[in-house]
Amino acid sequence: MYTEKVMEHFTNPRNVGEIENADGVGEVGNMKCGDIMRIYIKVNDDNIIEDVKFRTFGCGAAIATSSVITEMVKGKTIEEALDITNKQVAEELGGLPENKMHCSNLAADALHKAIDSLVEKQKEKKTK
Amino acid sequence: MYTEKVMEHFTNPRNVGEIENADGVGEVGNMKCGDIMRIYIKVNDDNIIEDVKFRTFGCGAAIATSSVITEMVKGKTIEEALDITNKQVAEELGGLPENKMHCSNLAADALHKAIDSLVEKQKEKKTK
Amino acid sequence: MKKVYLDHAATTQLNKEVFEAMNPYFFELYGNPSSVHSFGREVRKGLEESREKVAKAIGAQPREIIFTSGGTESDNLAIRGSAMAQRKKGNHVITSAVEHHAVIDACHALKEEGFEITVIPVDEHGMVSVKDVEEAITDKTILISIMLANNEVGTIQPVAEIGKIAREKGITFHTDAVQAIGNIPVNVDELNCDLLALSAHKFYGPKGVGALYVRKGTRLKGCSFGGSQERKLRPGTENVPGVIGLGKAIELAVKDVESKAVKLSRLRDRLIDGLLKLPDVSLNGHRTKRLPGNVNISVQYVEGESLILSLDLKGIACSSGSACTSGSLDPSHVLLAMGLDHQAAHGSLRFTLGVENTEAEIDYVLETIPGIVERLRSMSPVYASK
Amino acid sequence: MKKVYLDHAATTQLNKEVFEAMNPYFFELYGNPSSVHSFGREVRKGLEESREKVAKAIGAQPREIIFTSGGTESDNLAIRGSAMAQRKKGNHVITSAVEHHAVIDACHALKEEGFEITVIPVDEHGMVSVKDVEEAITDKTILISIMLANNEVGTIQPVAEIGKIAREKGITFHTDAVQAIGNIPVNVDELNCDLLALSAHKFYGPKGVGALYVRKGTRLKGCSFGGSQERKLRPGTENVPGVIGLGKAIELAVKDVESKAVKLSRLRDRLIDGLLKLPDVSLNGHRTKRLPGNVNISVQYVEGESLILSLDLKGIACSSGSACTSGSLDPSHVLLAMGLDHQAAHGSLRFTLGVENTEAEIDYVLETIPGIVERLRSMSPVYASK
Ligand SMILES: Cc1ncc(COP(=O)(O)O)c(C=O)c1O
Ligand SMILES: Cc1ncc(COP(=O)(O)O)c(C=O)c1O
Repeated sequence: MYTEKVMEHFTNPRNVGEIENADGVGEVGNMKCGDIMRIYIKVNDDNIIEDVKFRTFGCGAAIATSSVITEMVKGKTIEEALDITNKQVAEELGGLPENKMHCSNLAADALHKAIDSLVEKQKEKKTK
Repeated sequence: MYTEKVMEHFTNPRNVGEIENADGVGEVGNMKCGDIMRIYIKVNDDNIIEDVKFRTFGCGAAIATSSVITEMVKGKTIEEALDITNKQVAEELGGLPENKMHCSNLAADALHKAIDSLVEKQKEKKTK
Repeated sequence: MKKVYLDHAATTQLNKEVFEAMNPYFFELYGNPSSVHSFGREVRKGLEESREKVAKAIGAQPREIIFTSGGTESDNLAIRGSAMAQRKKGNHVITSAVEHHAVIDACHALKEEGFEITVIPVDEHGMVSVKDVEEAITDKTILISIMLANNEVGTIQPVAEIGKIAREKGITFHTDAVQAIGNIPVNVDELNCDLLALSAHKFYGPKGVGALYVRKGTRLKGCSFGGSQERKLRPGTENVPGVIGLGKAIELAVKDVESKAVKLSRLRDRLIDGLLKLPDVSLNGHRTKRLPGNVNISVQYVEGESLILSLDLKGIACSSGSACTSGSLDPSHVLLAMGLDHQAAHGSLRFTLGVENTEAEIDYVLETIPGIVERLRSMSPVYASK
Repeated sequence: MKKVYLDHAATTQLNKEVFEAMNPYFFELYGNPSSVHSFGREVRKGLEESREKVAKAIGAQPREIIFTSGGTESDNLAIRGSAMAQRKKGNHVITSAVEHHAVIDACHALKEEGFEITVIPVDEHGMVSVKDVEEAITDKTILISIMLANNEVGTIQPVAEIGKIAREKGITFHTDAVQAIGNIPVNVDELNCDLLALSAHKFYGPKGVGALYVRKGTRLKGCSFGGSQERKLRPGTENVPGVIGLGKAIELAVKDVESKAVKLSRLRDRLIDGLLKLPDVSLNGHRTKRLPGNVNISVQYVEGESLILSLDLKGIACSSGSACTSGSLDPSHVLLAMGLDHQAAHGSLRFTLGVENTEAEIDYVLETIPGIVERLRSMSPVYASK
């Protein structure tokens, strides 16, 4: 069912937790479908992602995709991070079962939301 | 499928053949259903069946029922012979498979027809 | 690694004795039972002896047993076959909200043919009310289908009472006994049922073979077409070794069923009691009117598949009603029908015990699970924001 | 007593290698392939590997293979499933007069749902004419079903040509290849078919398992209801050992199929030539376009079942199209469709050869049969009055 890499991330997920005073937070999913992912990011002045953490309620795929995306984006600029797609996340894990491609593979969406919230905050700051 | 007794009669059928100048001949069945039985009888002056023979085109059950009925009627009066039913023939053989009860178990009918033809002939003789 | 199989409701290991019974039918006794020659006749004999065994195990006559390819086909044939046979009489079918998909989907498929389906709700324990069924009956009702024991939460339905009402009103009554055989006593006369479905692999028999009990006189139309096997109700060359295995398996399954149930209940209760000591864990299904081997809990704040995977990494096999394991996008319809919210449904875990399970295995589960729940909860945004 | 099995079209003995492949799936690998845990995952892997084997053997993609309980179910699903999926498009189905009952009865059952069936006749060799099929096509035609090789007389139909026409007109084309696999090369692209049925026990695989090939893009509606197995087209817990056996059996069956066919044809022709030396015996089916292992004769003046029983007493297993062995009140519809009269149909004998048969066995049949025919003829009123 799952690739070794999925199981490895599920067993030893990277960057679990929250970032206090995160620069951006994104959440996707809902309890109805059974997957909720929340991603926190912290960026430096060059908008490079310095720290990223996640919390996920969901299946093995949901946890593994959340974990692997935190690895993928650390050290990237937010522009680069925005280029990451759910499909790329699945590929990074060596593929996901077909029926997991939709609900449980939303980590990139959560990341984008986190970045959106960051951009929003930065705009607010500027206009202040 | 078939009882031992059926197989025994199928393997060693009694009284196969014809009786020349038989007193009665009865035939039932047709090629469409795949069973044709012909029974020949010879009676003495007391209307006791002295000899009986058969020829049958048909399955194991058809051959066995033909054979066993010749044994059953030999030495019986025609009245007694007329009392024999297809069901009794089947019972004499220790039973027949359900799907054989109808087409392939017509030996009693053939016998009755043979007796009918005998009675017919006797009537004709009398009226002559 | 230690392996603890606690998913007997999904399927069971083949019993060695059952396999021994099947074995000659792979090689020596390989004829087609429809053949006239000795190769066929010998096999026919075995097939009919197996039919007698199945009949005996549930208090039926051999002629009332139709062999099928499993529980799903038995349920489908019961429902579609009896509805189609009676469509001139009426077009109303009653079933429950907690049936297996093999029943509920077969009922819903009848709608396309002009049938109306009433789905009886259940209470918080997954129990159907006899009164609800009785009140749902109209003069168009031709079929009632209520399962004997639920596959997810193990709730045992008041089938005998429902069957009695159906009998009085002249309505065909089907019960899905797939999960019941071998776990509780099953007798078609005591249950007042006209149709009853069973599946061998749920009671240490082979996969891919089952049977439908059809009470003499019950109107049933075949749903498949071909040769004259199984009185034309289920054509196709018989799965001979499977059928032989079914016969042996059911013979063994009903032997000492009561004492096996006592043993299983004891293990079950040990597991339930231990699990309920965990915080925010609740039992699903009826506390006492449940299958002796069924344990179903909801673990708040975490999702079922990740629980299963984590337990699996420790050698423990169980299942869940979460969407990710249900084969559909929704969590278990059974748990939702019982009034569970989505979180509790997604966080459900089912352990189903078999005769070979031991106390030591149960204790191993109870030792293992707290750490797993804690770890997953620590990752959960729902738990964190509690 | 010497035993000579010449009824391979009815069923075959399980191949030992096939059994070895199945064996682990009875005990060690007993999980339910739908289960998330390791017991289930390991089994799922085997199941999918078997799907690849079946696909490869007929030149298909794994996703195009649906496992079923046998040839009958595969044929039923192909016909009913494709008709129901396309009922908005049209209501006309074309089939032939010599199909297996699993096809012909499934077609006729569609009439109740408003479909019209055209049954293409055959010539005296049991052959369908491509032109007849082409001419029967209307703008309402949604499905054509013509078998690849006939089970009674072994005639091989011009399926590739019929498939080509169907393809050009955008009509779904099904072929029943149950008797063909392992006897002649079968490739779904060369045959231009969209659906193809096969059954494991006809090629040394286990009984009770088969497959339906469904070309990508072919519209098909499931005919059974339940879980999400086989993409919901065929729900129910999989017959796992059976499916594994099917995969192994087809792999072996298609290996060296040409050289096996050469060997079989040689034996077949030896038997045919010997039998035709008997008085009033004729060959049924096509002399050359026939399955390498099929021999079908009519023996005038005697009935088939009594021939079979007599041969059986000498250890020879074969079959007949007589009413007494057909499971119905009529003799073989195939033989009648070929224009045989009732006597010739009732007196038909079919010998179907397998790779394990030897020349010595054929010679034994040829030595044995004259006495039997003579004895039965001597009892026959039809022969006597000749
Ligand atoms: C209650 C119930 N009914 C029907 C079925 C279907 O049985 P099978 O998978 O053997 O087709 C199952 C098992 O999956 C079941 O638990
Ligand atoms: C041509 C053909 N189609 C379909 C079938 C049905 O296959 P099964 O008996 O495996 O269901 C058979 C065998 O009986 C057959 O010979």
